Amino acid sequence: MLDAIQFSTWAEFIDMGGYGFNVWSVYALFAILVAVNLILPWRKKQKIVRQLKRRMTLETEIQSEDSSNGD
Amino acid sequence: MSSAAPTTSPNSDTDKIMLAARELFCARDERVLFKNLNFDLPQGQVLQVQGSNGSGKTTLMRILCGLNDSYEGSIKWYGQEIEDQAASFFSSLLYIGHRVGVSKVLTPVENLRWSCSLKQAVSDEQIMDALKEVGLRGFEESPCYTLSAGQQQRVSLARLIISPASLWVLDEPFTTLDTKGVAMLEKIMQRQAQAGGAVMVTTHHSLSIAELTILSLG
Amino acid sequence: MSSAAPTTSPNSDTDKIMLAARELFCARDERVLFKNLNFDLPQGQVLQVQGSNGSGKTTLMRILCGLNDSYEGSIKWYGQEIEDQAASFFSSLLYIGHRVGVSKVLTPVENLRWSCSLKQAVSDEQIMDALKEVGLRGFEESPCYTLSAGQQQRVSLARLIISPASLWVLDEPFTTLDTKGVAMLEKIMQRQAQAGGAVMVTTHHSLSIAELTILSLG
Amino acid sequence: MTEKQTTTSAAFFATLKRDLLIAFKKKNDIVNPFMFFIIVVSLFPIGISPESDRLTEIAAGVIWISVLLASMLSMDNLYRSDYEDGSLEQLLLSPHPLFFLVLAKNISHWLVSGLPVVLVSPLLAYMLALPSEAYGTLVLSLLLGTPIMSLLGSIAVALTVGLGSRGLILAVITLPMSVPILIFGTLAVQSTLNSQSPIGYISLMLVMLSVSVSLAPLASAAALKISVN
Amino acid sequence: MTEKQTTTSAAFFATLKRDLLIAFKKKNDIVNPFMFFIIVVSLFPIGISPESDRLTEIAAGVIWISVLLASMLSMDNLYRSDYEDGSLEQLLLSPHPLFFLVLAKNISHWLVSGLPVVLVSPLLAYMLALPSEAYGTLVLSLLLGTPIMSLLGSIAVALTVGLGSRGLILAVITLPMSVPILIFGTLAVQSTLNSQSPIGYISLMLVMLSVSVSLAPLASAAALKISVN
Amino acid sequence: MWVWFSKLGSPKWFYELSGKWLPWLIAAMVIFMTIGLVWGLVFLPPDYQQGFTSRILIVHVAVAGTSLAFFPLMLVAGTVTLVWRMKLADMVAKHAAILGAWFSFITLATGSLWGSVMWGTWWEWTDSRLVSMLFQLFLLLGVISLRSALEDSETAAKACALLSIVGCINVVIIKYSVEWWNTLHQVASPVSLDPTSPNGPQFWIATLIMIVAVYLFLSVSLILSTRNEILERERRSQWVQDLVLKN
Ligand code: HEM
Ligand SMILES: Nc1ncnc2c1ncn2[C@@H]1O[C@H](COP(=O)(O)OP(=O)(O)OP(=O)(O)O)[C@@H](O)[C@H]1O
Ligand SMILES: Nc1ncnc2c1ncn2[C@@H]1O[C@H](COP(=O)(O)OP(=O)(O)OP(=O)(O)O)[C@@H](O)[C@H]1O
Ligand SMILES: [Mg+2]
Ligand SMILES: [Mg+2]
Repeated sequence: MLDAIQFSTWAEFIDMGGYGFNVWSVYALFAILVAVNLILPWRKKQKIVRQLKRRMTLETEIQSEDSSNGD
Repeated sequence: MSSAAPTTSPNSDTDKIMLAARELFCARDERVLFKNLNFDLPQGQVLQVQGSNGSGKTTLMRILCGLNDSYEGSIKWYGQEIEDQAASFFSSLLYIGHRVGVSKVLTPVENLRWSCSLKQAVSDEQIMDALKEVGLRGFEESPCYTLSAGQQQRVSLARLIISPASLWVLDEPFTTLDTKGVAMLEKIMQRQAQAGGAVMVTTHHSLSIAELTILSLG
Repeated sequence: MSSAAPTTSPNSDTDKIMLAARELFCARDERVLFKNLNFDLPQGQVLQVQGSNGSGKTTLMRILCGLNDSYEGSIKWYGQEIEDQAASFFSSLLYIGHRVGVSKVLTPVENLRWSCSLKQAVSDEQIMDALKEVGLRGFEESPCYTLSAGQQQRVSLARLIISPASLWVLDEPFTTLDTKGVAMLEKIMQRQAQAGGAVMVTTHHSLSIAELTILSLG
Repeated sequence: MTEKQTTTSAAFFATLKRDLLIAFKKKNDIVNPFMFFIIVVSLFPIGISPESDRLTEIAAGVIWISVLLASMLSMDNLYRSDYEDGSLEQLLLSPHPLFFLVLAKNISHWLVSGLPVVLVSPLLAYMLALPSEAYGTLVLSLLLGTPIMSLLGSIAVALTVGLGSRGLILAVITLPMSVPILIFGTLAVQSTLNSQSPIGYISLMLVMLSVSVSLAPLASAAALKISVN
Repeated sequence: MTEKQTTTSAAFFATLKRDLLIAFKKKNDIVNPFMFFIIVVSLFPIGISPESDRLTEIAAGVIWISVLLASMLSMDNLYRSDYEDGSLEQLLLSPHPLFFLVLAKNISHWLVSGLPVVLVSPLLAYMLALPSEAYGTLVLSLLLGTPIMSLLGSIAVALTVGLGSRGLILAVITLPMSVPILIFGTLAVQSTLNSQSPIGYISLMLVMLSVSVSLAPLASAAALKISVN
Repeated sequence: MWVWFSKLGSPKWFYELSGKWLPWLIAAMVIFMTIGLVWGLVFLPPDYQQGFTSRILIVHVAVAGTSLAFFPLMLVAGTVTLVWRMKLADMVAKHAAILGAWFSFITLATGSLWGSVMWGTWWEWTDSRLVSMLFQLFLLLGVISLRSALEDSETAAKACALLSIVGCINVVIIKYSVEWWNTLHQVASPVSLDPTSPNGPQFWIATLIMIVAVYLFLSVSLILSTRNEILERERRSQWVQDLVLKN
């Protein structure tokens, strides 16, 4: 297994046979693709839940006010 | 052709006469809309402009606000030409026309924040209170395209409540209002007249306001 | 209608009910506008839809005309689904909405010539007569952008006079009309009802028509 | 009640006539696409190079792209004013099949804004030093390509008719779709220049045209119903 | 009554903020000019030639012309919706000098539709194989040219704001006026490519920009008053 | 309509079902992606010809292949929206467009990075795959901008559905016409995009694993976004309010 590793030093690993920039950029882009499209929906969900909670409390407030106004 | 506000006491209290029109003449496409039109608008009065469709009500209102300059005759603001005191005139004027000046993408609050701040500094509480008063509680943050015709009209009417302007010029503000809305607007107009302001309004309704005078355009 | 002797079948007067709505439900942006709405519109009746601003009058009218399909429930035309007899329904329907369907560049005559010919063949005399009846004598050949708001409304109302449609759906047709115009339109609506047609109309006015029924939306 | 009802063909011609009438009254609808086309084309000698050798190389492409832009930007008028003044609702409530009414509007629009542009193109081809043997192919390919553009564009306009600012979104939607037309149109002209027969490309465009005439109005009609909702 | 009156600068910033807010709400106002620019530019390799030698020759001209088209077509939004919903009348009835309010609207419009286009231009320059030493001049010249376009275009939009179909008439009015900008802009890039200094052209554009900033809003304000009449 | 179908249309049903599936999908995605990435970065031997840049390929090919799936997906969703008026289909379509634009963009970017090695240029108009991918991106952005421009969500749903259907047909036409156009131009392509170039089987297995990983990622992301959309659009319904209160 270990002898299948194509690198002996970290520097070699970073360098990728001279194409370090290209290879790592591709993997970085891929990481961005994955991260953004998982993290954004996840964050969005928290935001939605928070907003919904706020709205629900606000609405009960308005309702109680309206009924007290007798409007 | 033109019956005007009673001018029995000639110029006895000119300083209380806000707006005075003399010998107004306007023709569009060679059709004479009005000529020799005279009227005074003193403080504390609501002047209703009446007339059949196409008689020139909208044209008259726009002329008074300076949005239309195809007329002859003189219009005075507290006895002076308007051009000589444009800043004072425009900061005392509030006009709401057929198109109400409410941007559809913005929310009522955002709309009012801008349109009021063209004239005076305004706080968000004032805006919220005004919106509540015109019956838009709960719609403060909905974009205006989701509001019905009458609700959009109400957004623009909220400006009347916020504004300290002394002269209101309203072109058919009642069109899409329901009966509650009509009563509300009448009350607001009356309040303005009692506070020493003046209102000029066109409508085909008959208004129940004490301070009312009527100007008929054919 | 056939002139045959009255049938004794239980359907005897279902065929006189033009439009029947059952269990209509509509929500916009999750705000419920109406639910469990039921009404019948028989021949010879004027149905006024009332409700405060934003109660869903416009939405209801558009749903009935098939311009809006975000509803649940059933709407029947002479007892049958509308989809099954679209051609008959649409040739008997005349709708005038908030936007009146008058092109500003064309003259009243040209406007009517097109909008009427979408439904039936129409002669120029008919158009001229109708324009005269709605008080646009002398404006027949002026492009509509030179007409006032109320005059444009009148152009669209002229279609009511020309059209043989049996069902009129009118959304706030009174808004910009003067008192004379209101009386005229009331007369036209009454005539339609008496001739066995039906009218559905939204307005905040109180109408003086004998055949009136009122439908209230919150 | 239905005895006096119009036939579909009467409604078709009434609509065609009305749209042409409006265009002739407004005049701008006819003159502007035409002017726009000429102006845009004449920007290229200024922006790129006034030498005729260079111009010859770019002529076909520049003319085609300018035609695409002109015909696409002129689409905006197609349903907009009708939507705003409510005439569109009347159209939708007609008892006749919407297909034909929409087709009538499309044809009138093309006659008014597409055809003049096609007719003036040889003049601009001359100004851009396109060899004269290609004029015929150019005009023919434009004659087939512009109606396809109109029909495709009509769908996009119908979808965006309710929007405030349409000019650009229309372009953003339609231009990518017009790539095949651009390719075949310019290839046809190129092959004439290389003394080959453009007949293959022309017949391909003919196929595309007939497919769009029969399908696009359906899509436009559906789109209009969606927008007016 | 007048004690609470706003200063002109407050009104200026309120207007700027409002317009930016609307743009950010609609998003399309920001994205579309940008997209349009990219799409139009990418039609040229297809319509003319995909070979990079040929592209190099036309790159500067194509980019400049596409920028002109994009910035001009995006102008349409500037006063239109305000006119239609009546906000424009409110603006005209403000007690503050119209010059500043109009300037605020112009600035916001340029920030939203001009700047993004300028920023993306190097990418397209690369795709059109423009030699990299010219990027700087290209961006600089666009940075000066697009605001001039916006300011000039604003006059034309103000004049045509009441019309039904504006897209094209606007182009027909503005494009001829923008020829000088196109000439100086492309000359600046060309001279960099020929290893000459573009400073002369750039400073000429700078002069044009300062003249238009100080005069164009006046003309726009006058034009608005005429249109609303 | 069939029962399962109307049930499928119910956002509530989807929300609950997807809630059950999500953990498994995420786990599978993590496993496949880890294997793929580690294999690609660490174990994949250099290509005899292209050096370590073949490591770019496994990502590029996986993303590129997946990005071709979006228009068909939107075609199906659009048809369902228009014909059966199923709200769920539109929620999926909305995020499919956005995710598809992301994928197309990443395809273009990774392709360019590869091209800068193989061809010495980041962009080449003479290659049909590049050009048609570029226009696919434009079409997707068109759909997105149409949706963001339309205010009413129901109108937007139907309008985008129609545009996706028209767009899908167009993607195909564009792809073929661009390909044809390019072969006609006969510009000597520096290196061909021939997928049968002699790479070891190892390369293809790694690519396959990456493709599976990317499809899993696609479904996870789409499900997450759709669930958000459900919460937002159904925010007035009782079950969402209960759910929120529980959270
Ligand atoms: C339709 C979308 C695409 C698909 C399905 C796709 C697929 C592939 C495949 C399967 C390979 C491997 C070829 C091999 O084994 O040698 C490849 C290579 C490559 N791709 Fe893509 N690709 C697409 C789009 C793009 C784009 C948009 C670019 C550039 C911006 C690009 C640039 C490249 C390059 C430079 C190579 C290597 C060329 C070579 O090996 O000869 N590809 N692509
Ligand atoms: N496009 C829309 N999106 C979301 N909600 C809308 C939309 N259009 C209207 N509404 C909502 O639907 C409700 C009813 O609107 P509608 O126009 O039918 O009212 P209306 O009864 O005609 O009122 P008015 O008397 O003011 O004309 C309003 O509360 C409005 O907020
Ligand atoms: N742009 C124009 N060009 C020429 N004539 C015009 C123009 N606008 C209005 N008119 C004419 O001016 C007259 C008055 O129009 P105006 O809009 O002032 O009427 P109005 O009294 O407000 O009517 P309404 O009650 O219908 O609102 C009309 O007869 C109309 O024909
Ligand atoms: Mg009026
Ligand atoms: Mg209404």
